[in-house]
Amino acid sequence: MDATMIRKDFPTLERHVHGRPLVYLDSAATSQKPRAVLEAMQRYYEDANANVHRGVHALAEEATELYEGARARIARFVGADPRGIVFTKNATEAFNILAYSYARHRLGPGDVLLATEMEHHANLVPWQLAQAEAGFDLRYVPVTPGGELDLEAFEAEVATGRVALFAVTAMSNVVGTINPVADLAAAVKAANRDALVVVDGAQSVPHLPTDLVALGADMLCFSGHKMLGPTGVGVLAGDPEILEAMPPFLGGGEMIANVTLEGATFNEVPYKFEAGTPPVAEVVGLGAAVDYLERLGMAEVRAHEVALLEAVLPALEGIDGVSVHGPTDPARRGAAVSFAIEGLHPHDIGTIMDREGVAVRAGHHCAKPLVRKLGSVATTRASFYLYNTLEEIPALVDAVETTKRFFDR
Amino acid sequence: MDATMIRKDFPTLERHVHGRPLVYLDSAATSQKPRAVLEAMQRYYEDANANVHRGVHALAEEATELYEGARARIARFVGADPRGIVFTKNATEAFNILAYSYARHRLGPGDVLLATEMEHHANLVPWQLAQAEAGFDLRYVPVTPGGELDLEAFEAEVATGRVALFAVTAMSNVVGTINPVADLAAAVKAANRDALVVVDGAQSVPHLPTDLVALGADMLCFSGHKMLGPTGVGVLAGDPEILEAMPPFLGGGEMIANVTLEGATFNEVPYKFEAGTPPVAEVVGLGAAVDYLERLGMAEVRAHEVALLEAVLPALEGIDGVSVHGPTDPARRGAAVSFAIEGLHPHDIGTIMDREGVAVRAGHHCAKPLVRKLGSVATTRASFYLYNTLEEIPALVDAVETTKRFFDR
Amino acid sequence: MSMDDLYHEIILDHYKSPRHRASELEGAQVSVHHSNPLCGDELDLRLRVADGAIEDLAFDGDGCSISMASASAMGQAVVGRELGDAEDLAEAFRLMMHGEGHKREDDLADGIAFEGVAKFPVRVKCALLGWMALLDAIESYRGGDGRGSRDD
Amino acid sequence: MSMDDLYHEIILDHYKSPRHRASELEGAQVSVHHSNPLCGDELDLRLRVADGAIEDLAFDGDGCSISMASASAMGQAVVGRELGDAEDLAEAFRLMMHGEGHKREDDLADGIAFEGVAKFPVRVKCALLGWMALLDAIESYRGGDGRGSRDD
Ligand SMILES: Cc1ncc(COP(=O)(O)O)c(C=O)c1O
Ligand SMILES: Cc1ncc(COP(=O)(O)O)c(C=O)c1O
Repeated sequence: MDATMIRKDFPTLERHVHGRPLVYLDSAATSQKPRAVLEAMQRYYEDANANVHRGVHALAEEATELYEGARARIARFVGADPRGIVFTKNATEAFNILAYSYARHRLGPGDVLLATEMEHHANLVPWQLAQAEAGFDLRYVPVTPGGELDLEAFEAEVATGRVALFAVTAMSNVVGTINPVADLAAAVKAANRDALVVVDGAQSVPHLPTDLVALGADMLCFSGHKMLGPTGVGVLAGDPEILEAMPPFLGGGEMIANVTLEGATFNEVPYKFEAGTPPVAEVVGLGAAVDYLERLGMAEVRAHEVALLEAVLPALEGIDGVSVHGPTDPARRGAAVSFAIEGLHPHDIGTIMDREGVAVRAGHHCAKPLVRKLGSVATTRASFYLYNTLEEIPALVDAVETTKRFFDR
Repeated sequence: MDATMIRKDFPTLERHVHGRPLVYLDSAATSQKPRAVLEAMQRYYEDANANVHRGVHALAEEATELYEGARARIARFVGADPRGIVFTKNATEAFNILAYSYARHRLGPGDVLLATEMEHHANLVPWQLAQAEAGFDLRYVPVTPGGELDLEAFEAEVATGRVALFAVTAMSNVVGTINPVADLAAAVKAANRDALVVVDGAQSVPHLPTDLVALGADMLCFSGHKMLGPTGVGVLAGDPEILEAMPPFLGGGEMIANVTLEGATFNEVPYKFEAGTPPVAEVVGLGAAVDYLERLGMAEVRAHEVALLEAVLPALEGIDGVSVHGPTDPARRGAAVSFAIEGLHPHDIGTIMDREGVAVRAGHHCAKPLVRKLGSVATTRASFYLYNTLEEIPALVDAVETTKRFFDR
Repeated sequence: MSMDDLYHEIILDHYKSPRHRASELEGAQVSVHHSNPLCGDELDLRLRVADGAIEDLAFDGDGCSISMASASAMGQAVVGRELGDAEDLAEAFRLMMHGEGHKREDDLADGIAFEGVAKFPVRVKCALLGWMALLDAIESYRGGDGRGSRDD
Repeated sequence: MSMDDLYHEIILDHYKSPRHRASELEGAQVSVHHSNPLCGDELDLRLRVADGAIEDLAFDGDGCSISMASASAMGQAVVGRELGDAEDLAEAFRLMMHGEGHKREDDLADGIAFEGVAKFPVRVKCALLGWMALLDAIESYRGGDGRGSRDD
């Protein structure tokens, strides 16, 4: 995989900011989009644009084929049954479907919903809102100072036999940690036969080869915009039989079988959970993104990021006063790299680095409990993707040095 | 307004289907998109693409400005406070926010939720699902054989003083009827002081000048894709104070103020209802769509559609065996025109007309109760928009004639 | 792909002069209601079973020419058949509709005229409506509940 | 628009040597906690009011240089002022941050150094954090509940 060649597919990467070439290190927030994705959407709008599923005319048929064709390819990309691919507006909505249509109905007092301290708010707040109504116990696997799950504490929780739902991220968006999801899922199921395993794939699906079965996940939530796709589309991928047994969430067109004034019966999955006009162009775009990633090969993408990590981790640690959060072994982590500069606040760091053309993110990264656990209210995060090159690492290091100098005045 | 010139802005309208120039008469399902909208999104992706609100770097700032700038323009377009503009994935999600965060919490046994028989499933099913949990009475204003609301029955319902929520469409997507929303809203409020008036603007906002205050609506739901905008974005426009008082719906990032492991506090509106990464590019596209519509002027758009109706209604009625559903006076209706051909089923009609290049929709149009009330299980619907011309009407008439001949063999 | 592939003469004939179309069936043990959620087509099917075979059936409904004609042709093809045999024939029809093979062409009788529908994906559900109702009716009969309702 | 517009020397000075920064304030009648939900900045503010004026205040928190320096400069500007006057000054600062005017420049004292922050929209909330906490604290004092917590 040649990242220098790949960059040519991404118009945004040609940009300059504040007079300097853009070094985009914020892909964990959202990735840039290759031309192939933009063109697929453009073509859809210019050629086939029509509402799906309900039309007998040519455009409606073409739109439906494009939409359902993308569903099939996205399903294959994560090893799921197309009937178990529900398109949502983002990963967050996917978690909320599970919180409203599963947790609220199936969990109650005495049940434990086990999450972890490492989770993004999308994999925390929906459960908290459900808990307030359904009254189950919400418990958390603690995170070690090294940014990994405390496996002993996990085992103790699992051993109670009360875990009815286990929610865990496959990869931390703050500290990069790759969790041993398959092992965790197996341990949960061994001691809690009917527990639902929900995996947050928002960071892992864009960066690692993913197979639902190999993960041992019943449900996997992810977003299009972090994996070269457009905004406005996310995915709930899961076991269609479990989805079929769940009551509906959003009501409206498309998700019904029949409607009378008295009530409605519901369509089969995945349509039951796709109320209203779906994000047709966005799904087509995500289909093109998946094609792009498959052409490169997810194993290659991962190898490229490991190579970047092998260079960037020592480079950052080598700067006086800088420390990196999370696992130090590239094999155990993804390319979201949070770091601290002694005495400086991430918000200030982000602003100065931006002036140097280096786009990093500063803040709590929607994972306040984790960041607090790291002993802070914010971190500075540089996150890499397939279009980042080894040549950009010196720019990152220089920007950090400049920032330090600026505040040392 | 010169529709022939306007057509040049819409690439899809240059298409041929089955060897004939496309006559697109399915805008009530989804509209075509002008180049200006596609280009605004393209530009966003190529230039400013970044996640909004949380970044200190240049791209994130630009993306945030584009997103919030579009919010302000869309607010102005419907006469709303920007704080009362919540971006959703479609109109359907907007209704569901109200069903989950208002109806379920504020309505109970003894309260009446008054809807009408004319509603789209998006303005029916969410209330039915809420009713099953909250136990209020769900009642309907009947529709007359002429496709209008039965105002006497409406008044009787309103007079009970038990109406806690009134949900009505401003324009029917099946029979085109324009309802006297301002009068209805005033009548509801006069007899039911705290009632919430919810207006379905999915068909009216694209076709009529809209002002939230003039409508007397507390809440207005509409979709981007029917008003020249992209798929993947809808709007809940309403009174920010009412929204502020509602509990949150979807949980996740962006909608929180603070999150601990024990629970969360929530952001102010509109952010409280915008969980997760929003449809940034789609909102930017919808902003461009609104600019396009404002440049033309909504009064002009409406006048153009009235002119089309003045030609198409008599043209269809003039064909032997054809009858048009709904109001016959163009002043009382929009340009969604459902018609029947004696002895023929809409599905068959749609298929043959498609072969003639004329794209119409056949089915229940997600308004089964209304279509059933019209004495059928389906209608054929030709729906017009600003890019349709008087010259296309003969093509519609010819296609209807051809269809009749085909089945008269 | 012409209109005549879809609207084969035989189909139009069944549409205009449907066989086995009636709102009642004397001695029917089972009655099911199916509908197509996308286009709103509705169909009722009644079955009278004797000695493990379909002695007679009647359908009624509101739907397009394809769905009504297909139900009519189906009636002709399955009356007299044993339940298991009728199920097998329904599967043969389904495969044909999905372009996945041509089995038991002779047994399908006029049903074979629907072959061209496979080229019109949005109409495949129409052609299948009656056959899906049949499968459901047979299952209901076996289950002994005698009533069924499904939206395909 | 240079970095020095944002990080004015006076700001960096307040950041490095904050005034009125302490985790306690003797005799404080009111204490509020504010945070910025977007970046996570947190700030505690304590007020001691006497004769309708701010006799002393103390802030503490975890935040960027802009938010901490602004709270520090605010302390200098408002200690000794009557409550209504301090509120008016807060409004003057808010207007300056939104580029909507320059009022009471002299009274803002070092606060004037934050003028350039207006050009960095994402940092405006940082500069306002302390002032918003102040308004809230005054309101709490008047309401008499003595405790407040808000996320700006
Ligand atoms: C009147 C009316 N209401 C609501 C909707 C739902 O819109 P959407 O499918 O975009 O959510 C539609 C369109 O399908 C409509 O025509
Ligand atoms: C780990 C993780 N989970 C969930 C999400 C939520 O994704 P979205 O905002 O697209 O819904 C994100 C990204 O923000 C994430 O990084």
